[in-house]
Formats: sequence, C-alpha cells, structure tokens
Amino acid sequence: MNLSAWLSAEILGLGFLLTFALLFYIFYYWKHRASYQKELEELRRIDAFTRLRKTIGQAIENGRGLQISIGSGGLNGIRGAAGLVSLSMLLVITQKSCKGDQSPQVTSGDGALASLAQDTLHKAYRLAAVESNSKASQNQVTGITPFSYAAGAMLTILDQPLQANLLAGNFGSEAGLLAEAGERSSQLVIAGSDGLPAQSVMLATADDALIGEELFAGGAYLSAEPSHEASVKAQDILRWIIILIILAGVILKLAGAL
Amino acid sequence: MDSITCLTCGHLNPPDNHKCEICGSPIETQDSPIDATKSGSQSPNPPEDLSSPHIPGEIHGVGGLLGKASLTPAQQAHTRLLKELIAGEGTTPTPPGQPKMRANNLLRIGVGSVIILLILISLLVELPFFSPPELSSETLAARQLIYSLPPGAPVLVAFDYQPAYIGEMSRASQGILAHLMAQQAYLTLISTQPTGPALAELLIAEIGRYTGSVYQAPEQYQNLGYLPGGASGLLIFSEKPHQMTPVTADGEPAWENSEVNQINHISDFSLVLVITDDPETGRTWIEQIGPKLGDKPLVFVSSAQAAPILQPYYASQPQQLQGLISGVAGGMAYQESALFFLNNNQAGVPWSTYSLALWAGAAIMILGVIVAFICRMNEEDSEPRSGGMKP
Amino acid sequence: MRRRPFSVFLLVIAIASGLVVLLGYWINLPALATLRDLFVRWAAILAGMAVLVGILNLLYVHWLKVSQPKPGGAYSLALLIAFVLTFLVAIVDTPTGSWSLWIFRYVQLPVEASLLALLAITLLVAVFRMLHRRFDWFSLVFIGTAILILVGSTYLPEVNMPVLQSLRTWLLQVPTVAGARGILLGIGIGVVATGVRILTGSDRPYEG
Amino acid sequence: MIIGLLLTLCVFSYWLHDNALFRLAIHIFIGATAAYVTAILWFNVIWPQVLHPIWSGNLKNTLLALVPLILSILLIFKVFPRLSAAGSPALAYMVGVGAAVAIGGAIIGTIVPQTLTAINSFDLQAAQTSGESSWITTINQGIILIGTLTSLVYFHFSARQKFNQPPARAGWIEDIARIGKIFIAITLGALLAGVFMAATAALVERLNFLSQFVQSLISG
Repeated sequence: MNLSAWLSAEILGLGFLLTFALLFYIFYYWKHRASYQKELEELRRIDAFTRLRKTIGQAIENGRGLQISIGSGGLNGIRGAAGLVSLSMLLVITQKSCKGDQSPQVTSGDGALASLAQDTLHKAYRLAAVESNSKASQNQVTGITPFSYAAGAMLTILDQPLQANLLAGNFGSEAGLLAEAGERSSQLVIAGSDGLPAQSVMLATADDALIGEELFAGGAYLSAEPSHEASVKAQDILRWIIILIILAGVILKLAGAL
Repeated sequence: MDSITCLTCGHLNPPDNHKCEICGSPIETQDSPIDATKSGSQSPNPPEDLSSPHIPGEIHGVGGLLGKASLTPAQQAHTRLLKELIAGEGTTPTPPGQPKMRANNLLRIGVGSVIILLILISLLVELPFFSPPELSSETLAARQLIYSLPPGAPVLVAFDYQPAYIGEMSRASQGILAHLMAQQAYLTLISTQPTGPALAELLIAEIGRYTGSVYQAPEQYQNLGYLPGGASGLLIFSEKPHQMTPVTADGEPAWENSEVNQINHISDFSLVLVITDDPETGRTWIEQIGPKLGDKPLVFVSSAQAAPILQPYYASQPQQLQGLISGVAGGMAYQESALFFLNNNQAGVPWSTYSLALWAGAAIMILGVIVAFICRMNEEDSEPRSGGMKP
Repeated sequence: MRRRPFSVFLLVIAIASGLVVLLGYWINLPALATLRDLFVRWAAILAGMAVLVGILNLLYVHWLKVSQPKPGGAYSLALLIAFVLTFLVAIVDTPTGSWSLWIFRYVQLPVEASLLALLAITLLVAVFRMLHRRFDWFSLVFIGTAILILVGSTYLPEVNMPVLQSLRTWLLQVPTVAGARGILLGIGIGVVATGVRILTGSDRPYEG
Repeated sequence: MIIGLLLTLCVFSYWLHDNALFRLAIHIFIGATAAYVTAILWFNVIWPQVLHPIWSGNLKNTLLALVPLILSILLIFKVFPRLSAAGSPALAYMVGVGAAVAIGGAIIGTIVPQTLTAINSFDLQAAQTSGESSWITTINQGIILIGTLTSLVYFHFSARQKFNQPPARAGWIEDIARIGKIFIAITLGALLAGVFMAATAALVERLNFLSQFVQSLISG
C-alpha cells in the first residue's frame, strides 16, 4: 500500500512550510532580543566560506577586486532561489568591501537578476554610508543564454586583476569554464550552485566548492544578520524533522501498518 | 623564517609564498594576501624528487589502461609526452611572476593533444572496435510506447537543451523522433529556452535528410517556439496551452490543424517527450507537467549528465517517468533496435570513437590518481591533511 | 532604521503577490485559483521581458566600450555588428526561416559546441589539479566513481566486463540515488528558507 | 560551413592560449545569440502576449492585458539609471511571485515526493515479489535509506564552540555526516562522469566536423 494515499501530500507540504515559518520567527526574535555577538562560531566550519571571508579582507588590502558571478537562472522556480541567495551574499560582501573602494564586479545572465544586483549594490553603499561610485560596467549582463553568459564572464575574469571569483547562483556544467578561467589568471575560485552537474564540475575545478544546501547558508556564514542565523537554525530543525518522518514511515512500513 | 606548510597538499613552501607551488591553493597565513604573482622561488626539496619516481608507475598505469584502448605508436608517443609534461609540473623551472601557470598550461596542452589526437586518429581509421550498447529496460519501455501510438496522434515534444549539447542530444533523440515520424504522429514542438525553436527545426530537417522524407509544417508538425517563465510558464501552459502559446515560432497562428485544435489541456496529448540536458529542467517538467498528465505517458531523452538524477523518477513507485533514453548510448541502442535504418552512423558522434574517447578520459583520470599518489608519498614527512570540505 | 514609504510599498507588493500565489497551492477557491493563474502568467511574461532588459544592458555596456575608446572596444563593435545583422535577418526572415537557421547553425552552434568540447579537456586537467590540491578519500571516491562509470559505459566485444557493467549499474541505481535524494532534499530546504526570507520581508533585494 | 569551421578553430585556439581570435569569436557569438533571442522574444512574447491582446477582445481583456504591458514598461525603466527606481515595483512583483513559485515547487515538487519515495521505496513486499533474490533488493533498499538520511545529516550547520577550538558538531553527528559524505562523493562522481560524457560527445562531434571538412577538401 502506498503511503501517499494514506497521507495527502498537500497536508504534509503545508505542515513543512508552516513548521519552517514558525521556527524561523521564533529564532528570529530570539536572536533579535539576545544581542548575539558570536553567531559565526555557532556554525560548523565550511572551508569555502572561511576562505571567502579572508579573501574579502585581502581584496581590500591589495586593491584587487572580487568578481561575483550570480548565474543565469532568472527569478523563477528553484533557479530563482539560487539567484536570490547570491544577491543576499552580494549585499554582505559589498558592504564589507566597498569601504576600501573595492566593491565587487558582478556578472549575470538575466535582466531581472542584473537589475536586482544593481539595487543591491546601491543598498550596500547606502548601508555602508559610502558614496556610490558604481559604474555601468561594474554590473553587467555578459550574455543571455547560459553558454554565452559563461563565455562573456570568462572574458571579464581574464581581463581584470581580480583577487578572487565567487560563482554563486544557478549554473550548468559551463561553470567549469568560468572556474578554469579564474585558475588561468591565478585567482582564487570559490563556487557553489543549486544545479547538480554544476556542483560536480565545481568540485573538480574550483579551489573551494559549496555542496548542495551549503550555498543556501551563504548569508549566515558571511553576515551576523539575525534573519540569516534564524533561517539556518530553522533549516537544521526542519531537516531533522524530515529525517524522523522518513524513519517513522519506514518503521511503520516494516510493521506493516502502511 | 620557517617555511610554510600548504594546508591543502602538505607541500613545504618558502615563507614568502602565498600560493602553494605544488597545488596552487592559497597558503592561509592571516596576513598573507593570496597573490600568485609573488610566489616563484624553487621548492625546498628538489622537484625532481616529485617527478622521477612516478614514471615507472605511470608506464604501468598508462600501458595497462590505454593498452585496452588499442594504442597506436603515435598515441603511445603522446602518452609519453604527457608523462613528461606531468613530470614537468614538478620540475618546470618557474620564473618569478608565473609560478605554476606554465606547468598548468603544459599539462592542459599535453592532456588536450593526447585526447584530440586519439579521437582524430580513430575518426580517420574508423575501426568498429566497440560493440553497440545494449538496450536498457527504460529505453525499451520508451520504444514500446511509441509503437503503440495510432497514426496522427498528437505528441508534445520539448526541445529543452542548450545548443552546446547538440552533438549528444541529436544522437540521443534522432532514433525516437524518426520513429515518431514513422508512426505519423503530429508533433507539437515547444521549448522553455529561447534557442530551442531553432534546435527543433534543425533536428527535424536533419532527420528528414536521413530518412528521406522531411516533415512539413503545419501539416505534420507545429513549432510553438519559446515558452517564457520556466516553471511558471509550464504551470499555465499545462492548463491553458492556447492562452500561453497562441502563435508559432514565426508568429503564425497556432493550433489550427485538426489534430491539435481540440487540445485544451496538456493531458489531451497522446504522449509528452522531453529532450533535455539539464536535471533541473527535467525535474521542472516532471513536477509541473507530470501530475497533470493523468494516464498519458511522459518520456525523456536526457543527456548523460542528467540521467543519474532522472533515472530514479523512472524507478520510483508510482512511476513518474514512463520511458528514458539517456545519452549517446541510449540513442544508439534505440536506433539499433528500431525497425528502420538511419544512415547517420558516421555523422555527428560515431559510437566507436566516442567509446574510445571515454576510455582515454578514464585512463587519464587514473593517471592523475597515480601521479597524485606518488607526489603524496613524497610529501609523507609533512603533516597529513584530512583535506577538502570537512564534514 | 525607519523605512522609506517607497520601500514599504515595494515590500507590500512583493509579499502580497507572493502570498496570493503561495496560498493558491493549498487553498482551493475558484476565485483565488483564477487570480493566482493570472499572477503567475504575468510573472511568466515579465520573465520574458526580463530577458529583453538583460539584452539592453548587454548592448548598453558594449556601446559604452565602443563610444568612449577603451581596450577591447573593437570586440564590442564586432558584438554590436553581429547583433544588428542577426537581428535584421531574424526579424525579416522569422526566427525559423532558412537564413536565421543558417546563422544559428554556423555561428552559434559551432562556438557553443566548441566551448563544451573545451570543457572535456578542462575536466581532465582539473582532475590532476584537484588531486594535487587535496588527496583525501573524498576526492578518491569522487574520481573513482567517475572512472568506474566511464569505463562501464562502453562495450568491448573482446574483453567482456560483466563485473564492471553491473558495478556501474549498481553505483547508478543505489548509492547515487541515495546521495542525490539527500542533496535534493537539502536544496529543497534551502529554497524554502530563501523563499520564506523573501516573503517575510527580511530579504528585500528589490529595494535600491 | 567555412564560417563554422573558422569559429570552431578560433574557440579551440583558447585551449592553447587566450588570444584575440578567440575573443572575437566569443563576441560575435554573444551578439548573434542575443539578437536571435530578441527576435524570438518579439515573435513569441512581446507581440502575441503583451501588445496584441490590447486591441483584441472586449474591455475586460484589454484591461487585463494592460497590466503586463505596464509592468513590462516599468521593468524596461530598470535599464536607465535615472528611471531605475520606477522599475522597482515590477521587480518586487517578480521577486514575490518567484519566491512563492520556488517555495511551492520545492515543497510540492521536491521535499514531499522525495520524502514519500524514500519511505515507499523501502518495500519488503516488492522485494519478495521482485525477480532478483529478495535479500539483495532489501539490502539495496537499506543502503539507499541509509545514504539518504546520512547525506541529509551531512548538511547540518549548527555547531558548538569548544574552548579555543574551531566550532564542531557533536561527535555522533560528525560520524553520521562522514558516512553521508561518501554517498555525496559517489553521486557527484557519477555526475562528473555524466558531464564528461556530454562534453566528450561535443568534442567528438566538433572534431568529426573538422575531419569531414578536411576529407571533403581532399576528395575535392
């Protein structure tokens, strides 16, 4: 007998969503109240993020910029989520680096993402109370299909004396070409994507790769924002809930209850 | 000053280095900016130690592996070149300014020339060395579904792959598309990627060249062109196809032919065939369209890179995918098994050359493991590293 | 920090439109369903328009490079010329006309396919570099699986390798499925987290 | 045909070294692709879905058709730095709907089905009835279950800060995560093989194109 017949998928899904939203709010207010200082120590070490945080500082020291490629996913569906994560990372990175007049170079493969990146840059300048000096070429669409985007981004990577490349967003296997271009110009390459082929390629080509869900924790690892912290905590708990549901379901199945 | 140990490969680097000479990964000292252009001096232990011992190991490895792939003397010469080049990664005298860039370039050129020459040679010799792939159960299932289609059955075909994959995807899908045409199905072509419509037209024309009878629009197929909005677009298309795609790719009114003018819901198609290179796109189709199809079958032609993710949907209970043809192998198997003959064995991606290239790739990867292992042996004295992404 | 009224307005738009669509997944009211379909359809059309915005941005940046002489201005000029020519042909001849298809076939396809072909070489080199970077069991399992599957995907008549092929099938049907399911679930959770942050207004990428 | 050949060679030259020909080919390619996409957009989106509906049908349809038109115009404002702010509402709308579709897709499309499949695939009855010997099937199902759970655990982020040590997760979580990492490595390895196969197909196809061209020249 099929479990989905016994338990309506919609109900289960709604349960997941509400649980997550609830947990998110609880943690959000908890973090907000308690004036938390050591959020970062509360997360397991992920080499890619550790190195990224160092690199941001070094970029300012050497006056060499960062390039952030936020992919060509657009805003729809799961790909869109990857793009939104990369934007929240862009906000944090720009806030940190624009004081040293080293605001990052952004490339994207979609108009909506590029516009959002522009707004994010402005917002970062505003929050950092720095005069916006962003040029049109600082945030550009380098191509409109995944491969033409990758090809254009390769050229911008090869052209500029960059400290590091962050590939965060929706990519296909063409991400390998971007990573290789960064390697050619001896830049550090940190890469993460929601696409699975891209992840395998990044693992092989990039200096540091983010696997699966790690990309979606980017905000929490880079900033001390309570909302990011809260969502990571909520993610952890939701994950355990799913694990328990699977275990319970299997046990019930073995017991023949389903 | 003490020399710095690279946390990544354990290699001892001179104190002024910021990127490891061996692995090129940044050396994490708090105050040292990662700047490869600064690191350039020779490694404390002479690089010859790194390279010389592993030559025999490689001869064993390469001989053993490429041997299976029937090496011509020319190819052996090139594998030897490759070995020297990898040895070069340790030994190349690296002038200040570009530490391991040159070694990397040499490695890239070496590896590239080996595999390119291998492919070119086997293309010219054309030896039918590898036997054609076997017909897998999911491919067989797809074939049975096509056979069961009545003439004139409306079939939705999605061309959702990047033009870059045309070699693999056309080889994978030619068989089933030619079969659909042989069954006189009425094809409705669509794509959620703007370059899809052109790919569709090209493939239809190409198959026409192979089979001798070219499908004609709008009598035998209509090309609905580009469907914007990814998941959202599909969601609406599945319920209101006319509303979401009122015209064809070249702006003519669509849905005019008798085979399709009665179609008001995705489940009115007799079969949905999705040709994709990307597991995300594939999952979007399965998740948005699958549930709405009712008892109508959903069949995939997928690139080899998407197959590992899509296969579970075929195996799942209840089955979310009724047929799957994956990669060049799947396409070949389908063609071999079908009752008609496509005269395209030497066009596009010849199976024998392709197989040989895969063998060469595997051999080079094994070579990489051997080289890395031997380098590792030489680094034994430095602190061991648990490595990569720590759990 | 007090929010400006405009950003409050944006916040309301984002949350309202999002909630309508989200509720449509669960609450089964005809009116809501119609509204949701309308919203989603508009979003799909806008996604198409966003592509156009991207193209305009692309052209704008390259126009700047051409107009105010910069290094690489010539390339940008080539890009703009290629754009104008192709656009004229594709508009006059329609995107599926023979001329448009000719350009597609002999300009776009070769470059894209060649880039992907380069990736094959890049990956092989990357394997060397990766194993030098970190020679640990994770990398070895990673590369080892790849090798096994590559070898198991071909069929030698002389050397029959049932073991290799069944091992490949097992790898693809058991551990790969397990790992993929875990990763996909993880990504799913991450996506939900991102979406919730947007719909609760704690992430507002749209406010400049 | 000759153009295709030249462009192919230009791109392949990047394999040797980054050079002007490669850059030229790439720029032409980006321009041509963008133009083709623009034409497709005109024929499939802008005309039939945004402009045409305005003066077709009754007042209600016209009004409904005005909304995407206005939103589209607002979106286009985003291109011009001065008018950029005017485009934000359209963008906010897209972000809102996009986030909702993402949540819906992730929950209805991925989380729930994958969870249920993980449970349902562990099916002893099926194991008994299946052709192959039942205990092998059961073992495989067990492995899949363990793999799914452990690789999920691998992602667990929260950790505890011990006294002047890097933050680490509880020991037992670490152990489970280590197992999960093996499965993740295998999955990504399988995908790497897939990507390599796809890329190799492209390489073979391109080289075949070249060699056939050369052969046709030789044969005249």
